[in-house]
Formats: sequence, structure tokens, C-alpha cells
Amino acid sequence: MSDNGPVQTRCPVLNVRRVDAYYAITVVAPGIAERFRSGQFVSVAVGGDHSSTLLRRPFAIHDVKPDYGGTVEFLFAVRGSGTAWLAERRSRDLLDVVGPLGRPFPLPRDPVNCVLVGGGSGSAPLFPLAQSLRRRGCRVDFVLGGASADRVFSAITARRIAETAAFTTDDGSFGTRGRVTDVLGRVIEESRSDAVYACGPMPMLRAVTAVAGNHGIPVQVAVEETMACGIGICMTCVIPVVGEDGITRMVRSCVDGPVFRGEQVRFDDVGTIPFDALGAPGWKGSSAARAAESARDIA
Amino acid sequence: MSDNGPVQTRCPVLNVRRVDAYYAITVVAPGIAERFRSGQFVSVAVGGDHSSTLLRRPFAIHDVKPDYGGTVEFLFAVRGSGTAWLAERRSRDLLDVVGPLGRPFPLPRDPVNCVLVGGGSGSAPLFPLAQSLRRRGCRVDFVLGGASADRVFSAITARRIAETAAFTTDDGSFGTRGRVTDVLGRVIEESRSDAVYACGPMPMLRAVTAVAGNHGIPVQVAVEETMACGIGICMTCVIPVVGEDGITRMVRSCVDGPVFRGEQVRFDDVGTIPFDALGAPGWKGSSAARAAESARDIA
Amino acid sequence: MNADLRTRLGSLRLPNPVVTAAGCAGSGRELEQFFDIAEIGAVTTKSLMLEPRAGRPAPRMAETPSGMLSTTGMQGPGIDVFLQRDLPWLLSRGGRAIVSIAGAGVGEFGELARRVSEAEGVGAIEVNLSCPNPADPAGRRFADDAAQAATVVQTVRSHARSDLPVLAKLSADVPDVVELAGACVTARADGLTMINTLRGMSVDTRTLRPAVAGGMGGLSGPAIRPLAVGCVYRVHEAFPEVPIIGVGGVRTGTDVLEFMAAGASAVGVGTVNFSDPSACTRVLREFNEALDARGVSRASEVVGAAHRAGTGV
Amino acid sequence: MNADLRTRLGSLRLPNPVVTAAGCAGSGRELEQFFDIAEIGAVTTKSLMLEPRAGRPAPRMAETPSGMLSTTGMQGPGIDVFLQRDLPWLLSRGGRAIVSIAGAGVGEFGELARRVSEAEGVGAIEVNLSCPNPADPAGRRFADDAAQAATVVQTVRSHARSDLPVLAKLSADVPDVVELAGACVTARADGLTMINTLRGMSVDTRTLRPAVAGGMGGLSGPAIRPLAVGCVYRVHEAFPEVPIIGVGGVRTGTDVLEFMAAGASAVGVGTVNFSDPSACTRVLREFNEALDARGVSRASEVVGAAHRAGTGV
Ligand SMILES: Cc1cc2nc3c(=O)[nH]c(=O)nc-3n(C[C@H](O)[C@H](O)[C@H](O)COP(=O)(O)OP(=O)(O)OC[C@H]3O[C@@H](n4cnc5c(N)ncnc54)[C@H](O)[C@@H]3O)c2cc1C
Ligand SMILES: Cc1cc2nc3c(=O)[nH]c(=O)nc-3n(C[C@H](O)[C@H](O)[C@H](O)COP(=O)(O)OP(=O)(O)OC[C@H]3O[C@@H](n4cnc5c(N)ncnc54)[C@H](O)[C@@H]3O)c2cc1C
Ligand SMILES: Cc1cc2nc3c(=O)[nH]c(=O)nc-3n(C[C@H](O)[C@H](O)[C@H](O)COP(=O)(O)O)c2cc1C
Ligand SMILES: Cc1cc2nc3c(=O)[nH]c(=O)nc-3n(C[C@H](O)[C@H](O)[C@H](O)COP(=O)(O)O)c2cc1C
Ligand code: FES
Ligand code: FES
Repeated sequence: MSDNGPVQTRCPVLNVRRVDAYYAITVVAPGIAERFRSGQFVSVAVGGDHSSTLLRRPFAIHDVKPDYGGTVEFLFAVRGSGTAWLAERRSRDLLDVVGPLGRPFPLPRDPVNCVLVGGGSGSAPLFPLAQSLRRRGCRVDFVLGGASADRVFSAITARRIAETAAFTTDDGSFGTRGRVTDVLGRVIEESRSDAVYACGPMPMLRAVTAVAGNHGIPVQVAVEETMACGIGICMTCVIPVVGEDGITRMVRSCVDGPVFRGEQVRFDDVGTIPFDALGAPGWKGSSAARAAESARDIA
Repeated sequence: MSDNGPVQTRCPVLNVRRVDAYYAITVVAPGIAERFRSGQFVSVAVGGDHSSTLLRRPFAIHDVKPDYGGTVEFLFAVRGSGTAWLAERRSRDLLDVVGPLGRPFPLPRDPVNCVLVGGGSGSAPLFPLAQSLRRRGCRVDFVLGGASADRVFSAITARRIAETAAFTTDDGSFGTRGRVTDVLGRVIEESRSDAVYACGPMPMLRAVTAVAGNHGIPVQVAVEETMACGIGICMTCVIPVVGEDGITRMVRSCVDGPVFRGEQVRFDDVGTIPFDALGAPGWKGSSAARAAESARDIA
Repeated sequence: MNADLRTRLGSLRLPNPVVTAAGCAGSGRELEQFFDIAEIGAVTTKSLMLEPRAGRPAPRMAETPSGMLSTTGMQGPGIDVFLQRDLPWLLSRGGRAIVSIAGAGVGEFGELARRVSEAEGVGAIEVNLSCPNPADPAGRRFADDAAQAATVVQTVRSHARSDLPVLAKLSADVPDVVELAGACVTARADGLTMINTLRGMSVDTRTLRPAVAGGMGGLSGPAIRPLAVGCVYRVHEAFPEVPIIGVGGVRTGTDVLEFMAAGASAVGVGTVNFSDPSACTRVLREFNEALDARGVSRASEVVGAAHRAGTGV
Repeated sequence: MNADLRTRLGSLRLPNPVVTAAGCAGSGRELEQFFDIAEIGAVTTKSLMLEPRAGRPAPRMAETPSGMLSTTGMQGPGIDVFLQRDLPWLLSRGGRAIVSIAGAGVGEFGELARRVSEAEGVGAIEVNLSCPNPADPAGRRFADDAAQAATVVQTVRSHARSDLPVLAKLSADVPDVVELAGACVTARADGLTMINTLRGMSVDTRTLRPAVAGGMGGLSGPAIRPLAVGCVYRVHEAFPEVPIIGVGGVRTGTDVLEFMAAGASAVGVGTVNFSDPSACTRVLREFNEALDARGVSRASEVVGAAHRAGTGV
């Protein structure tokens, strides 16, 4: 049992707020709050003790506060049975929450200019990131998108904490009609961004990575893959990622991610096992690759 | 679809009260209230829409009132997951309730003396029965038993509405230490009872039937068999019962019961298929028995 | 609610694909208290035997996660009582009947088929292959031996009126469900119904004794749905022309969609009738809404969609 | 918490009967964040192959009622990396390891057994018979053919160090699980683990396409528990001397009681680790409490209780 790893707690709901088309739940969870770094997420058991819904639901942590020893907030849209159940929680109900999970966003050493790009619920983890970056003296600009106005999470907060905030919606009901990548290039140029952080659906992350590449700046992406366990034991959340050693591995987005360097994610091959991935059918690894494997994770 | 058969309704909870070791829930269910006759029960879905608990829980109807168009009350003890969930309901929650189910207690034509015997939660259906009997001018005496004081349902109400009320508990914490049948003979004699009504666990019903037999008076028993459907389609609730024609059949306690004439229930053979039951292995029915079968239930 | 819901199982035409699963709808009368029995595709009867049958001792059921274990031992009144008492009632209400039969041996299956064929108004015969084969030395079920199952189907086919579709009801816990299906099709089954309950067990942890009398019971309910959908998918892949009734854990309208996409032409509601007596009509309404929401105008378009590339419809 | 919880699987002695199920506990490190890994009976590893393995494409999982469908394709680092990297870590924490192996053919099973035997500190070998047999013309799994399964077990037995217990891991969706168990016992398996996931399928009702890549997946979780308990019961009845690890849908301490009453000497927690990372230690505590509540002083007394008349213990 480790001290900075995730904890599992049954924590009381402080409040559930409805905001446009989404909900914000705050729970009292000091153990999670004190360990939290931006980009990390929680996983929440849904449906109660006798639920037929077995698996936890992952949500990015949107905010932590010191109240009551430490609170954690996450935002969610109702998608299916799990989020519908969560939306019905009331204060003082208990939630079984595990967190903080996953690798956080790496923060720049220097006060550089960062543009933060979020799609739909993917905006959520960008807000604590923005705070951390601001604390380091970074300039922060936001580009947030969604299907429609009410699917753009926390637009007001974005305006408040960022230098600039641009919005896009598929239906044009808010901000520019179109995709986040339709405005991203302009924002990068105008804000002289040095780095991009993005979170949202895979196609968006791919497009954002391409834009950042065109501008020659690094990009960190946080993926939202389907996850059964969130703690690295089920192997259902894998995506192909190229390691520092040039070898592609099927890595777990819950513990090896959810944050990756955009250039290292093989977006074109998500949903496949690339032929040159370590252990792919027909793959014959060099003994060097194997030795590297055996050394990994020892530390 | 019939007018006097059961209905299925999503009905609001009016209130949940804790009484000693049990709970009383009242729901607003006019359709059930207006059809109700004493001895009938409801079946309640538990655990919510995404529950892993598939089956309904049956509960005797304890009271109906005209308020709000018609309310239905049932009492229950927390036994397992279903009753634990029910105990957590709050007013305005919705419950999916089917009822009224089963054959009611037959009522005597004349104002005779009746003793009502209940064990544990089996007391519940006797209260509306007592009211009906009183309305017909019958004398009503109660014998209620339970494992301990807090397992005797509605003792105060029993005292109020009956001529006399005797109580027994296994541990002697309330009334006489012992079983209901330890005092039943005396009550029958003192109250000059003409008939017995009983509800509770199978061994109790068997003993009560024996006592009534010894006193030469008829007994109506309401059984509490495990039920999957409560409406007669699953065939899991069967017990061996001798028909008017002398033939033993495996009958459904949910629709052919829960009320039976005590003498007709083959208590010794509950949990078996008696060799002479209709359709038992090796059974060779007469053509007369078959003709009778084919005529049953047509009406 | 505009989609054309009609479906076909061989020569049997149904107004919509929602039927009751065998043994899970009583005589039809009990459910008629909750909805109009003529509204659904058909009522599948419990499996009827030649003689009345008392079934197994109690306890007959135990609840399991998202399912139940049961062992009723095919209690029933026998075929004649059904044909004289229950069938006319069902037809008088405008319902359609799929009559499930269970023979105590191959010969009885033939006799049952003959008697059912003499009755007026039966829609199809379903052959329950999950009953024990008295001639099997190891006491296995007909379904456990594809050749034995084929003999039963062939016998039923040859004794049944030629215009009456014969459906073979398969179990999933057999050596090879695709082989079993193939043997039944070769024996001229007009369609397949799958799946029956799976053999399982539950222990009462108070007494530490088996929770249902006799130890083993049949597992049913939503818990088994993925196993049922898997069987339908694999069998439809192997025999795309053979109509299938998908059965196993259907609870909602999207479950119907799931079974049909896997290859079913109709879908049976079983255990969920116990927990929701209005289930059949609710499921039908939800299915209808699900088609509307997807802009599908004919239910039959969905059949086998999961086998096709792209989004299916 | 006074009961003696010790249990034995052949020559392997465990402090208590709660182990992790193969492939459901990572390397042990991940769960160590939530409880002390030395506290539970043992960690069963994912099935290791000779070479590193990338597994199957995503989507790899779908949720089902009280269960899940998964298809990871045995992604893993290969046996050598495990023995050099993960095993020493586990032993250093005081944990016990049951090493699951999966050969791409009979020969590989032998080689895997040899390599595992050379390592220090392994508690037992579990032979995953649910992997496809490359030599089978129909692409079936070893478990589908009792003779093939026996060959694998025999090969492992003869390559494994003689003091290392060999457990055969069985599937339930095979022609006859009792026959399969018998073949493995005859081939000198020291114990049996059952059950593995069952082949099932789920359709994504938005896209009408299979919910996991490749169509079929493995069903696990509480939904399948009655099927697992049924297998344990039947196999224990046939081979009462053979120790069994019961696996399938264990969620609570009373589930452990259920499996042990059916005949298991130990019980594996699988899918429920995903939904509750503290599950193993919670289940162990609840089991302990359940024994206390029943006044049982030795867990081993419960083994097979459901087969005995009366209340078992
Ligand atoms: C690391 C991470 C962080 C996330 N953060 C947020 C957030 O901050 N706010 C938010 O609204 N949503 C977030 N999501 C998506 C969120 O987990 C899903 O919306 C939620 O699981 C849906 O559950 P449901 O029961 O309502 O839907 P259902 O569709 O009924 O869920 C069925 C299954 O699919 C999975 N699933 C469904 N949708 C998604 C999805 N988009 N991504 C991953 N798994 C999914 C569920 O976990 C479940 O196992 C995040 C996902 C991940 C992986
Ligand atoms: C006709 C009828 C009327 C009843 N009336 C009352 C009543 O008025 N008050 C009351 O407290 N109880 C009553 N019972 C018993 C009540 O149904 C059970 O206490 C309840 O189902 C327990 O559910 P659970 O989920 O808490 O228990 P669990 O033990 O978790 O239930 C598991 C399964 O066993 C069944 N079951 C458990 N105990 C019983 C039992 N004693 N009788 C029948 N089935 C059982 C459940 O329905 C369920 O299917 C009645 C039973 C019947 C058949
Ligand atoms: C109580 C009960 C009785 C059943 N009786 C029969 C039967 O007589 N004949 C038959 O073919 N199947 C019978 N079945 C199986 C169902 O028809 C169905 O195949 C199975 O239960 C799976 O569907 P479900 O999960 O929707 O219940 C019965 C199932 C149950 C639960
Ligand atoms: C994601 C996942 C991976 C698994 N990997 C393996 C494996 O590598 N080897 C094996 O023998 N069983 C494997 N299993 C099967 C489990 O060990 C177990 O037998 C099965 O899941 C039933 O138990 P459960 O219901 O507790 O999960 C795996 C199961 C799951 C869900
Ligand atoms: S979600 Fe289980 S390993 Fe990532
Ligand atoms: S409970 Fe289903 S028939 Fe009685």
C-alpha cells in the first residue's frame, strides 16, 4: 500500500448542481484531494450495492478545494444508466470513489504560453490545469468545443481564468460554427503558444495533434478510452503508443495515460494492433527490446 | 384485460414508518385499493431500474384507506437486500407495485366467532380481515406470535380491534413464552370460536390446522411460499393441495392461494411431489380426472 | 410508431417480433390481465407433454445476480387439456399460439406433433430439445447429441401437418450449438429458437444446501443475454436463411434490437414477465420507439445487421 | 475472526482460500495500492505466453447485466519478463504466486512449465486450457477436446518440477465439464480451477455492430456465478478428492461460502477486482465474519457441505 497512489473511499456528496446540459458533483474526499494533480481522474461506482451495473465510471477531476478537509468536484453529462443514476444523487448520499487515477499533465518548467483545447466533457480536466499553469506564470488560452451551446462545459470559468477563450459548436449555437481545430491555428498564432494541452474524443485529439505539429509545438493529450477498471489490471483500455525507444506498445490509457504526448499516440491505428507493435502477431522482438521490457516499471 | 384483476402501477410512496423491528410503507394506489379484499397481497419491484435483483417481493396488504383516491399499506421486516432497499424509501419515491393478488379470505355468511392467528409478518393480512369480520358482526380474537417482542406485528392494533388478544414469543420477551399453538386451544374454547384464520410460516400453519381439527372447527390458512412472479405464470410457488374432488394437485400458492382451507393443504408433503398427486411420476389418472382437469378454470 | 413490424418464421407470419418464451407466460390468461394478448407477436406455451405432469418438488427457484435459477420440471396439464381448454381461449382473444412440445421419448414427440396438428389455429410447433432423453445411457438431454436432436426434429416434422412450421428450441450448454443447429436444419426444422436455460446452481448460504430441490436448476434472465446473443450470432452466421427466435434475458426494446441485429427474426420474453407482467407490451413499444429514433421503417431490415460492415441499417 | 482459514491445493498451502483469478489482478502491484498483497491466499497471474503479446484490438470490453464481456487476447509481457520483473517483486512483498500459462501449442506449454519450474518461489502452475489449439482443424480450444486437454496437462506435469502443483483451468462451455475434469485428473492434474469466461456477445445498439472487436467476447462477473457453482458442484461430486479453485462472479464473503459448500477449497476473485479494487481483502474479511456468525472454526469444514445431508456443517 502506497502513500501517493490512489485511495478508495466512501465519501459523502456535498452537492449536485445542474449546469446547462451537465451536472457538477462535489464529494468530500480529503485523501483524493490531497494527492490530486491536474489531468487525473476518479472512478465512481454507480447504481448502489445491488446494481446490475458492475463497472465504475471514470470522470476527470474538475476542481479540488480545501473545504471539509478536501473536496473533489467532477462534471458530467448524462449519457446512459450510470450518469443518469449519478444525476439523481443528493447531498449526504455516499459515493464509492477511487482516485486520483492516471498520470497527470506534465507542467512546463518555464512560464510559457499554453493553449488548452477541450471537446465536450473533455474540458473538465483543463480547468485545474489552467490554475496550475497560471500559478507558474504561464499564459493560458482556451479553445472549447461541443455539439451545441449546452455541451460546452464551464464556458464562463474559461473566460474568467484565461487570457482569451474561443468557443466552437457543431450547430453554431455558441461561438464559431465548426470544430475546435477550425480556430486552433489562429489562437496558437495570436497567443504565440509554446504548447498545447488537449482533452476530448479521439478524432479531436488527432486533429489537434496535427495542428500543433504544423505549428511545431508540443501537445499533451488526455484520452477518454472506455475503461473497465481504471487502475491498470484489466487491459481493456489499451491504445498504441510509441515509446521513447521507438517501440510501439499497447499501453493502458488508465495508468500509462490518460495523458500522453500527442506525437506518440498512433491515432491512425487506434482500434487496431499495429503490425509493428510489441507482441503483435508475427512480431519478433530483438533481445534488446525484451531486455528493455524487462527493465520497465522497475523503480 | 379485466376490471377486477390485479393492476400494475408506479405509485408514489406516501410515507415509510418504522415500528419496532419492522416497517410500514403506505403507497398511493387507487386501482389496488378499490379492488382489494382481505388476504390479498401486492408484489413490489425492488432495487430500481438497474437492479440486479430481478424478482418482485410479495407483501400482504395490511390496510387500505380512501385518502388520495386510495392508499395501500404493507408491513415488512428487513430480511435481505430487497427489504433493506424498501426500508430506505422516502415519501414521493415511486414504487412499481402489482396487486391486489391472490384469493382473499372467504368470509362467513353469519356473525360467527373467529380467532385470527398470525406468526411474525404473517399477522399483517389479519388486520383488514378483522375489520371485515367485525363489520359482519363477527366476534374476533387474536393470537399473535413472533420470535421476540419486536417481531410481533401491530400488537396494539390487535388489542384495540379484537375482543381479546393473546401474544406469544419464542424468547418470552412479550406475552407467553412459546408458540401460538400453545395458547390457541384455550382461546378457541374461551371465545367459543367457530372458525380459525391463520397466516405465517408453514410449520405454524400446520400446527394451527391440527389444533383447529382437534376442536372440530374449519381453518383458513394463508401461506407465504417463495414466489417468483406472484401472478401464476412461473409455477415456482406450488404446494400439494387436495381438491374438492379428492385429487391432489400441485397448485400455485399465488393465484390458487395464498388462502387455502387448512385441511386441504398436505402439510406433510410440502417440499415433495406426493406419489398420488396429479401428474406425479408413475401417476395414471383416470379419464374422469382428466375431464375434470380440462373443465377447471373455464368460467 | 410508424415502422412496419411484421416478421416471418417460415410460413408463420406475425404482426410483430415480440413473443413470449416457452413456460414463461402461463396459459396467456394471466398476462391478459395486464395487456391485450393479441397485441404481441405470439404466445409460446409451456412445453406440453402427453400426460399431465406434477413437476419437481419445491423449492423451485432461487434469485441470482440479474437472473434466477428454476426447476419446475415441466409441470403442466398435458397436451389434450391444453388443446381443449387453453388454445380455444387464446384464439378467441385473437392471440397466436406457438405450441411447445416435450416428449418423454422420440415416439411421444411424434404423437404430440400429430395431436397439435389436428387442432385448429396453431401457429407453429416448438420442439423442446432440452428434456432428458430416456434412451440416453448417461441421462443426457436430446440437445446434447446432435444426432438424437435431429431424430426428434425429423419425427416431429413427419408427424406434423406440412403447413405447420416446426421450430427447434436449442440449449446453449451443448457440445457445439452451431453443429446442433445444423443437424436440426438438415432434419428440416423451419426455424430455431435459442436459448433455453443453462444448467447452474445456487447454494443457500444459511443452510449450506442447494437452493433449489435437486441441486441443479436452469439459469435465466438478463444475466444470460450475452450467451444467447452469441449463439444467435454464430448460428445466423452459419445458416443465414434460417429464421431464429432469440430468447434469453430480454428486458427492453433495445434488447430486441440487439437480438435482431445478431440475426433473430423474432424475440421471446421469458423471465422478465415474472418481474414485470406488462413486459411484452412495454418491450414492443420500446422496440417500436427505438426503430423510429433510428429512422428504420421496417423491422426486418435490422435482422442480421451486426454481421454487415458499416452501421448495419 | 477466529476461524482457521488455511487451505491446501495439493502440496500448496495457503493461509486462506481467497486468491485472485487469472488475468484480473495485473502484476499484483496495482492492487497493492489498495491492500497488502501478502494478506490474501495467492495472486494468480494473467496467462503468460512464451513471447510478449499485444492482444486484441479495441474495443475490448462491454458491460452486460451483472457482468462484462471482454476480449484482451492475453496481452502480456511474456514469461521471461514476468519471471525476471514481476515475480521477484511479488515474493519480496510476501505474496504467493500461482502462475498461469498459455501455450501456443502443446510444446510451448511444456517449455513454459520448464521455465516456471526454474524460478524460485512459485506456488503452483495453472494451465489455461481455454486458449485456441493451433492443431485443431476447427480452431477449437484445448478445453473443447478432453483428450487434447489431457495431453497439455500431461506435458505440463512432465516438464514441471515434481513438487510444483499443476492446476488445470477449465471452461464451462465445453461438451462435458465432468468428462474434461476427469481427463485432466487422469493426466495427473493436482487440482482444477473453474470456470473461465464463457463465450458471449453484445451488440452496440447505437451502431448495431458487435460491441467488442471481433464479435465474440468472454462473459464474466456475478452473472455467471450459478454456472460456475454448478460446475464445481458436479465435478466435486465426481472427484471429491481433487482440490478445486472456484472462480466466477465472486463478489462477497458469502459467495466464497457458496463455492466452498459446492466443493471448492479456494476461491478466485476476478471481474469484481475491476469494480472494487479492495475486493479481495473485503471478501476475505466478510468470509471470516460469515464463518464466525455460523460458529465454524475451520474453513475446511465447509468444503463440500452442500453435498452432505442436513445443514452441512
Ligand atoms: C479518463 C476519463 C475521464 C472522463 N471524464 C469525464 C468527465 O469529466 N465528464 C464526463 O461527462 N465524462 C467523462 N468521461 C466519460 C464518462 O466516463 C462516460 O460518460 C460515462 O462512463 C458514461 O457512463 P453511463 O453509464 O452514463 O453510459 P453508458 O453508455 O451506459 O456506459 C456503458 C459503458 O461504457 C462506458 N462509457 C460510455 N461512454 C464513455 C465515454 N465517453 N468514455 C469512456 N467510457 C465510456 C462506461 O464507463 C460504461 O462502462 C471520461 C472518461 C474517461 C475514460
Ligand atoms: C403472499 C406473501 C405475503 C407476504 N407478506 C409479508 C408481509 O406482509 N410482511 C413481511 O415482512 N413479509 C411478507 N412476506 C415475506 C416477504 O415476501 C419476504 O420477507 C421478502 O420477499 C424478503 O425479501 P428480501 O429481498 O429482503 O430477502 P432475500 O432473502 O434476499 O430474498 C431472496 C428471495 O427469497 C424470497 N423470500 C425471502 N424470504 C421469503 C419469505 N419469508 N417468504 C417468501 N419469499 C421469501 C424473496 O422474495 C426473494 O425472491 C410475504 C410472502 C408471501 C409469499
Ligand atoms: C420458470 C421457467 C419455465 C420454463 N419452461 C420452459 C418450457 O416449458 N419449455 C421451454 O422450452 N423452455 C422453458 N423455459 C426456458 C425459457 O423459455 C427461456 O428459453 C429461458 O428462460 C431464457 O429466456 P429468459 O432469460 O428470457 O427467461 C422456462 C424458463 C423458466 C424460467
Ligand atoms: C479481463 C479478463 C482477463 C482474463 N484473463 C485471463 C487469463 O489470462 N487467463 C485465464 O485463465 N483466465 C483469464 N480470465 C478469466 C478469469 O480468470 C475468470 O476465470 C473469469 O473471469 C470468471 O471469474 P470472474 O467472474 O470472477 O471474473 C480473464 C477474465 C477477464 C475478465
Ligand atoms: S481500465 Fe483496466 S487496465 Fe485500464
Ligand atoms: S409465483 Fe409464479 S406461479 Fe406463483
